Amino acid sequence: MSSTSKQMNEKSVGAIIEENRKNRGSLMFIEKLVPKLLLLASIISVLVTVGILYTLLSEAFTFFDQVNFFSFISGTYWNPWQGEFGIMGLVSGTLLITVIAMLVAIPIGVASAVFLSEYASDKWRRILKPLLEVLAGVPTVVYGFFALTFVTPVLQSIIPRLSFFNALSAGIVVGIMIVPMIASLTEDAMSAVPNTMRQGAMALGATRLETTFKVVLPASLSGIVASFALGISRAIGETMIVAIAAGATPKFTMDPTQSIQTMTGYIVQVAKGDAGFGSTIYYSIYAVGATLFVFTLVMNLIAQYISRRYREEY
Amino acid sequence: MNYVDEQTVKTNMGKRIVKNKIGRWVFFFATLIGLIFLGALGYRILTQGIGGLDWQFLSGFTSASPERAGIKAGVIGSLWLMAVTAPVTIILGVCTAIYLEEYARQNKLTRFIQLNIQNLAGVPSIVFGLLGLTIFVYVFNIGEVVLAGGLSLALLVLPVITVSAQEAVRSVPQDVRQASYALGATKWQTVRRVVLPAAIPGILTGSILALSRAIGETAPLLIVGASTAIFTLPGNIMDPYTAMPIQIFSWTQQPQQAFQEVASAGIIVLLAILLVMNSIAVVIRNKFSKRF
Amino acid sequence: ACGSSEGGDSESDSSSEGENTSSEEGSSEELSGTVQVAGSSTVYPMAVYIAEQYQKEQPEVNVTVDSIGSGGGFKKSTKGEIDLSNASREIKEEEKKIAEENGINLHPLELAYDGLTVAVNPNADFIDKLTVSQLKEIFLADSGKTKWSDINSEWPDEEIKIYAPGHDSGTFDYFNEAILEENSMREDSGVTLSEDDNTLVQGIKNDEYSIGFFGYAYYAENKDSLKALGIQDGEDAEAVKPSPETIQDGSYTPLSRPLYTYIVESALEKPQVLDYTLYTLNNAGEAAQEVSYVALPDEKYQEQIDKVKEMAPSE
Amino acid sequence: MKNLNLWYGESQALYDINMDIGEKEVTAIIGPSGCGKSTFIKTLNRMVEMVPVVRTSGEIDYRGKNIFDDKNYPVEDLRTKVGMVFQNPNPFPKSIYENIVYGPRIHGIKDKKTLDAIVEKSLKGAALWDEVKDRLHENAFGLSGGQQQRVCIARCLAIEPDVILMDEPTSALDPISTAKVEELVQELKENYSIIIVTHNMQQAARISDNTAFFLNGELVEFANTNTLFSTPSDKRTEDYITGRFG
Amino acid sequence: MKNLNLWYGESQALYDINMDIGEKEVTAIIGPSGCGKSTFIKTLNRMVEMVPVVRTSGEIDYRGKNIFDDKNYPVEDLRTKVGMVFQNPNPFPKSIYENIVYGPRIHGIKDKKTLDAIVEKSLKGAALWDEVKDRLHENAFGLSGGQQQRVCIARCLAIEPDVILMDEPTSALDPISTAKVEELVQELKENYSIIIVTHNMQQAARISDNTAFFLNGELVEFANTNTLFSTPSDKRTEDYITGRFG
Ligand SMILES: Nc1ncnc2c1ncn2[C@@H]1O[C@H](COP(=O)(O)OP(=O)(O)OP(=O)(O)O)[C@@H](O)[C@H]1O
Ligand SMILES: Nc1ncnc2c1ncn2[C@@H]1O[C@H](COP(=O)(O)OP(=O)(O)OP(=O)(O)O)[C@@H](O)[C@H]1O
Ligand SMILES: [Mg+2]
Ligand SMILES: [Mg+2]
Ligand SMILES: O=P([O-])([O-])[O-]
Repeated sequence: MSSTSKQMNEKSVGAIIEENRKNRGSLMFIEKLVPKLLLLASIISVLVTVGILYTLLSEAFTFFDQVNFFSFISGTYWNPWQGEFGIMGLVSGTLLITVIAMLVAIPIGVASAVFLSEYASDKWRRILKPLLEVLAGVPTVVYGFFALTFVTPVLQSIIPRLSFFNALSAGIVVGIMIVPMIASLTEDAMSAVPNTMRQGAMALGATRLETTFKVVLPASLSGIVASFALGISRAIGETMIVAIAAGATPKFTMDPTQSIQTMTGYIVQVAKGDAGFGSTIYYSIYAVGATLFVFTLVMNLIAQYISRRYREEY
Repeated sequence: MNYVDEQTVKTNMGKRIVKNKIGRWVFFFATLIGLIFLGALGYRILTQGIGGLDWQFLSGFTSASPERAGIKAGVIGSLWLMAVTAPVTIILGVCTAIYLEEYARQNKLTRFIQLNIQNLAGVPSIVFGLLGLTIFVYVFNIGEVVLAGGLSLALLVLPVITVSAQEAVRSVPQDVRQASYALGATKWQTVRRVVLPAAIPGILTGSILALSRAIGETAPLLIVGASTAIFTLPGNIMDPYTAMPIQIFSWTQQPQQAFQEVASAGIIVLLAILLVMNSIAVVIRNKFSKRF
Repeated sequence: ACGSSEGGDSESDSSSEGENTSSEEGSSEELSGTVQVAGSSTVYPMAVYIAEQYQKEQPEVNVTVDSIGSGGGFKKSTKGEIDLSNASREIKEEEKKIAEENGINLHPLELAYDGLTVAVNPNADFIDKLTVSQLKEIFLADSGKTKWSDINSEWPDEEIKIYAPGHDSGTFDYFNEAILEENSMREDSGVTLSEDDNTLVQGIKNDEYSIGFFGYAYYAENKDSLKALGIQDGEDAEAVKPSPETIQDGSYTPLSRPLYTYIVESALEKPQVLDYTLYTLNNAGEAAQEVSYVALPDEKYQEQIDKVKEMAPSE
Repeated sequence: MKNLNLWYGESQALYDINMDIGEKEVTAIIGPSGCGKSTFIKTLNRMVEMVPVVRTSGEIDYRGKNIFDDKNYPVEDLRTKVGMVFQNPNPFPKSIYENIVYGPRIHGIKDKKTLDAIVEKSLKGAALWDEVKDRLHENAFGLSGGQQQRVCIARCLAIEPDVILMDEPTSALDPISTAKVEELVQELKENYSIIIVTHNMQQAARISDNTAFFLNGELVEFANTNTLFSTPSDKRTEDYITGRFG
Repeated sequence: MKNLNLWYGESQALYDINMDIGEKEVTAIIGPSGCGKSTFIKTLNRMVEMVPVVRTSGEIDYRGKNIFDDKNYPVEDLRTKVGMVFQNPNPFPKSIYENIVYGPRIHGIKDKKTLDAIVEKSLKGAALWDEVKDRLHENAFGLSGGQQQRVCIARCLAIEPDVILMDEPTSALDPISTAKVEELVQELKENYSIIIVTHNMQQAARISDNTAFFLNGELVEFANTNTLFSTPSDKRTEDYITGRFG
């Protein structure tokens, strides 16, 4: 039995293959079908964007039937329950958070990147880098809780007039959350600078510091700036930290000790469970969402433009 | 004739060297700030939450009283969400990655899809919440159930998974593709039997990291209507649900001081789960990194 | 059957009878399905307590409770999106109209009494009580008084920081009606509005010159870190602090109020909703005490139980 | 094959190649680096078309069919008949067994017995059976370079092609593995036509029946190996084999 | 320099080098690839220490000071005195002007007039002034390879070092640029001591006064260039310069 089967094989593998080839129609059909299915899957990500635009715009248009567009974009007083929809009242809160966050994230992020890429030995790098990455993986609700129950009390002991909900604490924590992102993108940009460039400077008697500031950083500037743009976009879109720790008082102010409200904070406040269809306030979260989307989109596009346009060529 | 004055150079030298030393320490401490922060966060949450972390907490539902409150509904709810999110997003992400890396020609459409994915990655998560609320909860009328939450999270992490799957597929050497073609394999056979299996560790690693992001997301779930107090576990994807971060968030909103400790205990559980997920990802990455 | 026996039993004999009958009806058939409860944050602690207890009776019924403010609850119940809508005020005319348009009938059930509590930072030694008119001055939008010294010249020359419930909140509406007589409240940068009562509690606790108000339960949970003010209803009246006694005997005015849950009548067709509603009424007294509200007289619960049974479609 | 021309984008890599390759013989292709050897051999199973900018003209007839004629001769069919072994061993990241049965499987053979038989036969054919028969289910990456290369050869044998193309199959191997593979080539020519690219003239002389010398994309000379090495008819061939350039 | 030894981690790259290098002379370093030429020359300004695993022993005295003595002789100081030009031109991605003034600036020269003067002088010194004087503020990356290399030389001259180290400065350049740089070296030796690594023995013969021959990390022979090339005293040197190996 086995010998016959073996014999069969010996004369047949080629023949079987020949045989099978005849009914290959289905195989060829799959071959044609698969790319179309895959294309379909990729189109879905485009559809997501379309969905976002559709959602935000259609509801926002309804909103603008009820609220004047220009008073929306230019108004500084946001009090939806009194029919006051001046988005600048929220935008200022968002910007305040973003500014504070970037004041924290840029120096710490860049300094960490400089240390890791220019000063740290391999050993230190291997320890510090994953630790910094852990910082990026902490859920924002945890950061928010920490901001409110730890950072704010600490800050209050330094600045007594700090109100309990304030932009400062939330902004700082948002900044810390962004540090790993800026650090790793900046480090990528810096390590793309060829070593010969560093050697050129060091051979002239430059110290590490001078080499870093006068040669490496300028040469990797576009990558670094792109990372700032992405960081800003993250700060603008950050939600839980500000919803928990920054308060819920829309306010056109740049005073970080005050309670404020950001665009994201407002959306959460309104949408939390009771975003019933219908009212002007319900539609307003989409108008705010659209504004938020535009802000972050612009920052993302700037980041992409910079890193494409000024991709370093050595 | 000499423009470079020996003496100034000499005097400057000392200052410059000191500056360099200072710089070194400044950068070092700046790096530490992030870590100190991390340490404070860890310490704070551990000391505040460890006391509340017992079996009762792990196996109980939330409650009006902090002593009885537990995170079971959150953990199981999060798992249910992942049961929706993971297959949807991994299938879509991997298909997109294969299309872009293996099939797509360099044309306008491809570039557009690629650009689109990059931009989606930067859209704030709360906007995905609005998307989910409108499309899933209202337009498709699914309601505030696991399916709606899971799909919203799936769309949220889709760009992340797509990009990492693209990298994984790209890192499969051309060599083995050629070997397959040389045996008379068709393109799809090659992709399915050679490229995909070889890319799977990379895809898995990326997916786990993306899912661990999804599992910590709060804002979109708040918007698509996860419940805060729920006393049964979802039995299918059309049931109402809660999730770990939502549960934690709702505890932080309770006025009793003791609930802050409950929230901390919840955070410990969440972080522990994230840690496990990340470790799995790292193990997979290390185990398979030396393959080619 | 009844889990914690300390509070409820003695003073709710008749209701525990009622409970027995109803739970017999209920548990004879293992119920399943969902019951969605949402609305007032004031009622929330009670509602969670009830849901939590109920789960022991009917583990297969999926009860969710969300704290989204009375207004938030009505937004959903008037569209039939939920089954029970907790409220710390009565339904408004506009809301009724929406419900009618949607063919929804909402029926109020009283659950307990609450004394809306006005609280300040415990370190605010200068203040112990306020008259209703002072309260009005503090909270009124166009009173022009934003400092403590504007109210009473002996008080500190500091900005008043206000922490008040948000617009979806019944507490906000009730305060507006009872104190401000429907004039609008201050909403400038000194005011934090939030649906989350913890935000208010934490705010007042940490800001020395702050004032705010919320349901009594939230004060009761934080007696150490808040100071409740006595309210003087009229120039010559006695200042009364909120407490279960003063709320019950009606001396804490004008801020005592009933707490409700509004049942969507059509939802009673679902056996689990009916069962849950009856269970709620049977246990509201116990739940109220558990979270420091004041229970209604037992007859009142029984009346409502009968009413609900009447409304329920005959089986 | 007739008037084969091939371009990478604008630059032509093969010029008017005409040659006839015999069955069951070993044909060696030699020539300096960049002369088009790899390009040529990859044209024979149309692997060269994986570079998107490639254009070809001319004809290659295999058993009476033009291999460029997509309609009548699907490229997958061609590649089933014309196997290939690459410069660097490129086993799949799977077990040895899975490596070998990959080809038969994609061609629709599912029967476990048949597959087992194929594995044994192919590995024996590649002179590897004795070394690996006890570890068929270990990952092929665990083998030495020479063993990996023989797995690749076995993988190629498993679908029983008529022709085997080899592009510098030993250049990544140590001398002992090289000797083994050379020996194998000698055995294989009993059943297969083999075309082998090599940098190593000694190797070409040792194992091939005919040799083709390429230079700058042209076929300079194609003759019996002995003839070509002893009495090259072209000056350039002579220069090359005496080490004057390359 | 005395008993210079150098290790990369475990493997020793330089063995017991002893030599004296004269002032205002051109010293060429020749030797086969991998013999340690680059390592040696980089040791002279301690650039070799940028590789973290490097260890050195022995002494290099420069004008009476041991350059390894960090306390008394900061490495930045050393590098100010001992300039270096690399194999591949590595201008900074800045304007030509900025490239040249980089060195003076870090050494604290801020006066615009002085800087202008330095730029002119250095570029003249690097025989580049005429070619670029009208485009000083253009990016140095826009220059040809040879021009870039001369910018690097000018950059090095700007801080007026005593010694200039050059590691195969012409190997990346075309013949014309190479000739220019060689010419320049001849001029520079009027004012500077130059140590130049080269693969090209003709170049060493053409431009250097003394030549050192390295082999496997050892200094085999160090002598007057003419002597070394005409009558090498070591067999290995002879083998090397007659092309017997390497
Ligand atoms: N993918 C490609 N795109 C463009 N040109 C290519 C490509 N591959 C090869 N070439 C060019 O085609 C010519 C022939 O290359 P080929 O690889 O066939 O040479 P070879 O003889 O195999 O060299 P070697 O001995 O180094 O393998 C070379 O000039 C090469 O630059
Ligand atoms: N960074 C390094 N780490 C470890 N070993 C190194 C390193 N750089 C060089 N080596 C080793 O040191 C030895 C000398 O290298 P070096 O670069 O000095 O040679 P070279 O004479 O300059 O060669 P070439 O002419 O190719 O430039 C070599 O064996 C090399 O492998
Ligand atoms: Mg080749
Ligand atoms: Mg070298
Ligand atoms: O949350 P409320 O009870 O104030 O509606």
